[in-house]
Amino acid sequence: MTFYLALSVLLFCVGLAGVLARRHAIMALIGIELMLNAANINFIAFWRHSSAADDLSGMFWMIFSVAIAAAEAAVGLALVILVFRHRRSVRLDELESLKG
Amino acid sequence: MVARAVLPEICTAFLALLVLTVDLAWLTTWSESARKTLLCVVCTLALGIAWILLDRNWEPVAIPTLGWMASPGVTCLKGLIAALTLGSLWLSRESSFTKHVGEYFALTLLAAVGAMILCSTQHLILAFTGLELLSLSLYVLTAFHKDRALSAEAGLKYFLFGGVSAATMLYGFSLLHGATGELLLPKVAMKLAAGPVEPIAVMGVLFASAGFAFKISAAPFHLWTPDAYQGATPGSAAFIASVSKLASFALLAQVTWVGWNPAGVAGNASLGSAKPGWIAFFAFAATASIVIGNLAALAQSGFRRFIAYSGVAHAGYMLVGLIANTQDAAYSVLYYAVTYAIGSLGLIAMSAILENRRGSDAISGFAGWMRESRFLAVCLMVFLLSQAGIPPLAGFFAKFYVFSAALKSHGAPHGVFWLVAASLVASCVALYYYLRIVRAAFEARDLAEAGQAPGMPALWITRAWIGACALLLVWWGCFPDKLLSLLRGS
Amino acid sequence: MTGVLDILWLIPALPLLVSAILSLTPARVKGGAAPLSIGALGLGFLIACAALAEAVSDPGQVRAHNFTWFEFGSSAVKIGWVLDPLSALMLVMVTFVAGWIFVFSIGYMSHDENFTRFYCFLSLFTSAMLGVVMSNSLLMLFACWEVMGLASYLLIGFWHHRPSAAAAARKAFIYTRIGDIGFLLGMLWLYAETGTLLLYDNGAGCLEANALTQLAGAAISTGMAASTGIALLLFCGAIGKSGQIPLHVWLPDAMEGPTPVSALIHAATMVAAGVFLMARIHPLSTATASAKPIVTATAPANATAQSAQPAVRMEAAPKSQAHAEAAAKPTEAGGDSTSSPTLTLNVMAWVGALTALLASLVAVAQYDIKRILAYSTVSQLGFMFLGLATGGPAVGVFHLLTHAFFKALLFLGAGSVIHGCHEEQDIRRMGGLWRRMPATFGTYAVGMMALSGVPLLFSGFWSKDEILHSALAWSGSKWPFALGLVAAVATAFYMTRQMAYVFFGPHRGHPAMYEQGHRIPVTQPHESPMVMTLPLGVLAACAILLTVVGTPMWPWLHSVLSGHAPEVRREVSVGVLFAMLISILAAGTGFTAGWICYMRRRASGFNDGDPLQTRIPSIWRCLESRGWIDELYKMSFGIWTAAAGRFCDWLDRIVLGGGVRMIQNAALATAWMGRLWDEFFLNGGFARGCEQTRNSADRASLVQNGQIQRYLRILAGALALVALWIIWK
Amino acid sequence: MEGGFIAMPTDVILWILGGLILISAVMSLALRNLIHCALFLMVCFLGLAGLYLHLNAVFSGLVQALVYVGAVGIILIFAILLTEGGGTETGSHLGSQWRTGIGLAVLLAFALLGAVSNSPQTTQAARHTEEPTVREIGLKLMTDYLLPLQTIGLLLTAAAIGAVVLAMQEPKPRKDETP
Repeated sequence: MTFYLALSVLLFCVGLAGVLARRHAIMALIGIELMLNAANINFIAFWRHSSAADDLSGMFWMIFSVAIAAAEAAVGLALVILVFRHRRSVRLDELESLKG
Repeated sequence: MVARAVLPEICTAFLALLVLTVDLAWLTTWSESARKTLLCVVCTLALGIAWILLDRNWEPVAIPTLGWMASPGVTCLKGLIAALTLGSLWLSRESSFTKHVGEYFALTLLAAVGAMILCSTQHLILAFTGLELLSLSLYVLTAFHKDRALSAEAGLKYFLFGGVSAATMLYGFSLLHGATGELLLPKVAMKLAAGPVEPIAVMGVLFASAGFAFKISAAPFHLWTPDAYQGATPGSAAFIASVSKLASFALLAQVTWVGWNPAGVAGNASLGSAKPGWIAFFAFAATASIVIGNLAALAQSGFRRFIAYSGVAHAGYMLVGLIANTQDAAYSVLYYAVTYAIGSLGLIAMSAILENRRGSDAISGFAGWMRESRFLAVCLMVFLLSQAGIPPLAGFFAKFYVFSAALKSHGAPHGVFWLVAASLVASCVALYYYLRIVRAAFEARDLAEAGQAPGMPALWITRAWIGACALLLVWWGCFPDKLLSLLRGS
Repeated sequence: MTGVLDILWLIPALPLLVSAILSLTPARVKGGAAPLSIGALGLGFLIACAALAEAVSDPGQVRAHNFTWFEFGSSAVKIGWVLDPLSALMLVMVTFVAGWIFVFSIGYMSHDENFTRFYCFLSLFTSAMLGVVMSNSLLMLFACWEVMGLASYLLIGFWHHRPSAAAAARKAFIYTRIGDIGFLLGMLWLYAETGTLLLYDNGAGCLEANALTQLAGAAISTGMAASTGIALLLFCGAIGKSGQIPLHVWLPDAMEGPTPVSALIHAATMVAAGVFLMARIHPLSTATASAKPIVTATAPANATAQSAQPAVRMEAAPKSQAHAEAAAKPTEAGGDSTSSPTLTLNVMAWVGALTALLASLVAVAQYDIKRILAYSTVSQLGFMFLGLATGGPAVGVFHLLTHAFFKALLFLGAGSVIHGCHEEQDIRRMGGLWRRMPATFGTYAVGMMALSGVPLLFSGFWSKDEILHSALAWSGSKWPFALGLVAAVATAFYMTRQMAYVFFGPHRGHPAMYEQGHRIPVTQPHESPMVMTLPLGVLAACAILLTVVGTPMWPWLHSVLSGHAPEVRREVSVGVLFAMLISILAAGTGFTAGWICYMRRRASGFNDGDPLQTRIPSIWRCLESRGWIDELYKMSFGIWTAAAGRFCDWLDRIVLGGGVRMIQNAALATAWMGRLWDEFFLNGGFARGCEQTRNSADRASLVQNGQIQRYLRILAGALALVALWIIWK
Repeated sequence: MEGGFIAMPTDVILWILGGLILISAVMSLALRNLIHCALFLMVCFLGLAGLYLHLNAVFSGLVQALVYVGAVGIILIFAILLTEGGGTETGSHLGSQWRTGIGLAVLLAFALLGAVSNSPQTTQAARHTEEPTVREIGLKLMTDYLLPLQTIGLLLTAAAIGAVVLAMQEPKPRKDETP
């Protein structure tokens, strides 16, 4: 069990590090996807180790989160493309018209 | 019975699809404003008729397996959400920004469905999907002004911040799920109270709280707020500021009061040191919000960003009520959220008029407002003073309820006392910046010098919404229990 | 029987209605404003008189009319109004004095283009004050209190084209808000402890025996009883509103408004509200754990304790048992008794005495006719608090009432002088006016003698004498009495000085008036019209007539305020006579000194130095700059800000990295907060404040640099820090 | 499977899968070429799918493979092609304060690992070895999870509308307000 949890922790933090360190918007998106996947590992692991026999809640969490992740990816990429049309670049550190 | 409990959501969702179909099928050749007007009328009529036909005298319905809970009070809250949604839809007529009117309306209404779901769910998966429905629609709505680079930038920033927060929140839920194995808030509370709280449960609660802090824009998770408000069109900004905040607070109140209450299960108040760490976290967030929100609001020269920062401060005040964690406090936070949402809708409508009139949303543009439209100036004053918490207005009672509920709680009297004291001191600072705008509006300004004719180019319908909001704030200020009994459903 | 009680709400409602009507009236229509406002107040006055008659008929009874305003949680928040001698007297006084001020304004403001708006604000202001006076719930009281603050903001800044007026208005608003935080906290605390904000509610109110015992018993962590804490917090509100040290600086600036407004603020309303509040909650400030306080509707007063000791007349309605015991002692002073006053009373007495002294000294060195009166108000308010603390509500409120009349009189007189001298406010430019403005001179003289306490004939003498007496007999300390005594001397002195400058000696008009070699000024001072002198006359008469209700022979007011029937006393104790002698001596000293300094050696020209200035220049300078209080605030907060700034620089240099940057920003925010306070405490330079705020906020909002990844770093940093803290706690 | 900071699973396949997931995740974020990143991400997703299959969650594994590898991965590659063209970033591919970012992530990892290693729950043995049938899952979806399912439907609708509206090339592009 600890193995899965540790794995998910590491995956979550790798994703977070990617979001924080990479300049490219799509890479940030990839990071977010990894973070969501980290949660999924937990859900499946907890489902497998759950005490109630007919408890499928972990499974359903995972299914719904996958759907949400897909929707998020679609919207996020559309936004990235939109920004790219305006600026011809999707470097995150160049997005600073809004501040103060 | 079940149908009645989810009727508002079903109506709104169907309306969204209907509007989309109608627009795409028949209206594509019309002008943008005509389409907006027609769709606004359709939405208003549909929601209005639904509201009139709705039976409001029934016993509360709880469907435990679905984690659904509805009552006349909750339905009233949803009615308020519908009304605020309509307000922001009508407000979208103030500016021209898109050719995809049907999509805009459909997305706004779908977001409203998400917001309504948040009001009555006690199911963690449903709560998360509802939150995401709301958030995803909002990201798109923020970026909807496709010709504006600022709008796209705001949308992307909002999305990235929200995406990270959502992932954090989901991770928190996964840990919480692992520690408790439950999906329904009451059962989660029971599990949390049953034994010593495990570290992963604490972490889960903490991560989920961070996600909530993003939704309610509490510092230091507030950083998206000013950018999103500034970049979005007035209608979207109004929706974010009013509906999204209101629904998020409704959910958060539910979660903290029902799900994470350390003493939630009768007879087991002895959790002591093992209580989940969200109280400490929210105390931290509340303090930070109050300080940062008020200070930054003081420094703003743009009205939209000003609204955003003052909203951060208000989130801090509301968190003080949540920390108290009593039933009364939960209701008082709802009350606060409602008055805040109404005030924000009004203020953003003002900012829309300001931008149309002066070309920018600089606060200095309010000079001479009084001369140009007495009605708008007085309404502006009502909104600002209500947000500032001056007694005869609803905003004062919101603060009064929240703070007195906080002081009455017996969880951590001293800590809460200091928090309340700090809030009051901060609200004194806040008063200063609110008054600054009021004074600007009432100052004389030479119109000829500014090269502008008297009269304010605001649609009468916008004026009507503004007037209605101001009237509500005054009315609920004079009779505060009206709103409270509405929310309680009595 | 309950007839008057049922229509009592009309008293504030009428002016409110008038104000609403006037706010909708276009500015062109000037005709109806004054008659309407005055009519509403007149009607209110009649009702108040009826209410007074009823209250006096059975002074021990507190009649309250409560109703539920709204439900909150399990408990309902009720509001209502109360009719007891205190509120009835205040109602009569406020409607009467404000009514005459309204009349006076007809003349004074006749040329102003915003005449209607002025009456609109005045009515709103008065209505709020009336609401404060009669409300039976702290919540309602607070609401009216805030409305009054808002109205005063509008009125002080009425001539908003003057920068100084706008600054003064903001200063007044902010300073009183500082006090109000205390008020609000105290109120919330009280609500949390007792669950009610009603003052009197058939035994369930928070000023009645049950709640008081509970409050006095409940101790908080510092060892203070809850009642003490609450009373002190409420006192903060009173300090702000009534301009006591250290929040007094707004009051002298508040005279930037039109003179009738000053009269209203300084006499009948606003500042009186603070004193009134403390009188209202007096049971709370005397509540001690051992002694059960005796002021309720159910137990009509402590008549036994009082009648057992007829000789101690001036002990004036001891409301706590501590005082009742003190009074019951045969040693007539009652001072060195066994029980000492509560902490609240101590604080109140010291604050009051210090304010009285400091403000009266500062008043000696001012040249602006209204500013002198303003400082005099601060000083007299100090006297009132001293009286409240040492002698109970009756003593303080008596002075409040008499002061309302003669201070209104003085301000209106000053207004008349200013009007007559063509908006001249500097007393060095006046002089010799007694011949040109006889009516103003006569009434002003009455007011002046009442204020400085000329014996026997003037109301001010009796009320002040009573305060001095009770301070002398106070069991706490003798120092407040000494301070008060010096203040009384100074009062007589500065009033003599003012009279000498304004009304005697040659006229020293402004140089601009002597145009092209004319020997006499082009424009002469002139007497004001009838509509302005009539109110002066009426108020002057009242300042004298009010004497009859408060002499030791027939202390009607005390008896009524302390809840029992008035009766005539035949014997007057030695202590009373002694105190009277002392206060006569004090006034006499002041007059004589003033006479020597100013009357014998009259100033003949504008540039003649003040006699005191030539003799003791160093002290004079201190007083002239108002004790350097404003500068003191500036200095102390400035130093703090600079230190915080240096600390931030240091942080900036040695600490790098995103997570810790938060701390730096917090520190910056602190520094900036300090600067903000600095600006608030400064001389009202708010325009400059905004500028500085903007600059420092640029530093403070470094966080929001538009970089989404910085936002995310802050998010992650906060999360990581809290997570680490929770795990390894 | 008890005790220790990270308990040692006896199963070698688990170690291999875990290693694969982590390494490909790191690679997908560390590489300069965006297309390579996306490909590694798909490897990571596949590894996760394998992990789920290994845990007897066949349905989840299939969902993971279909949705993530099939849908999300493909969209990502499209987006990369649409925005960057070639795929390789010019200039630094790391933000200016990337060290701080990674440091914060490491800090958070420490906190979480601390929590995870102290959790008593983590020593429970596996109970679920039976795989739920698709029919079971479908029934549950239509009863207990009806409302979330509906919501997801709306969510996907909203996302589809939003993505189409935002990404659609307008017929007549007007001039930018802020060039």
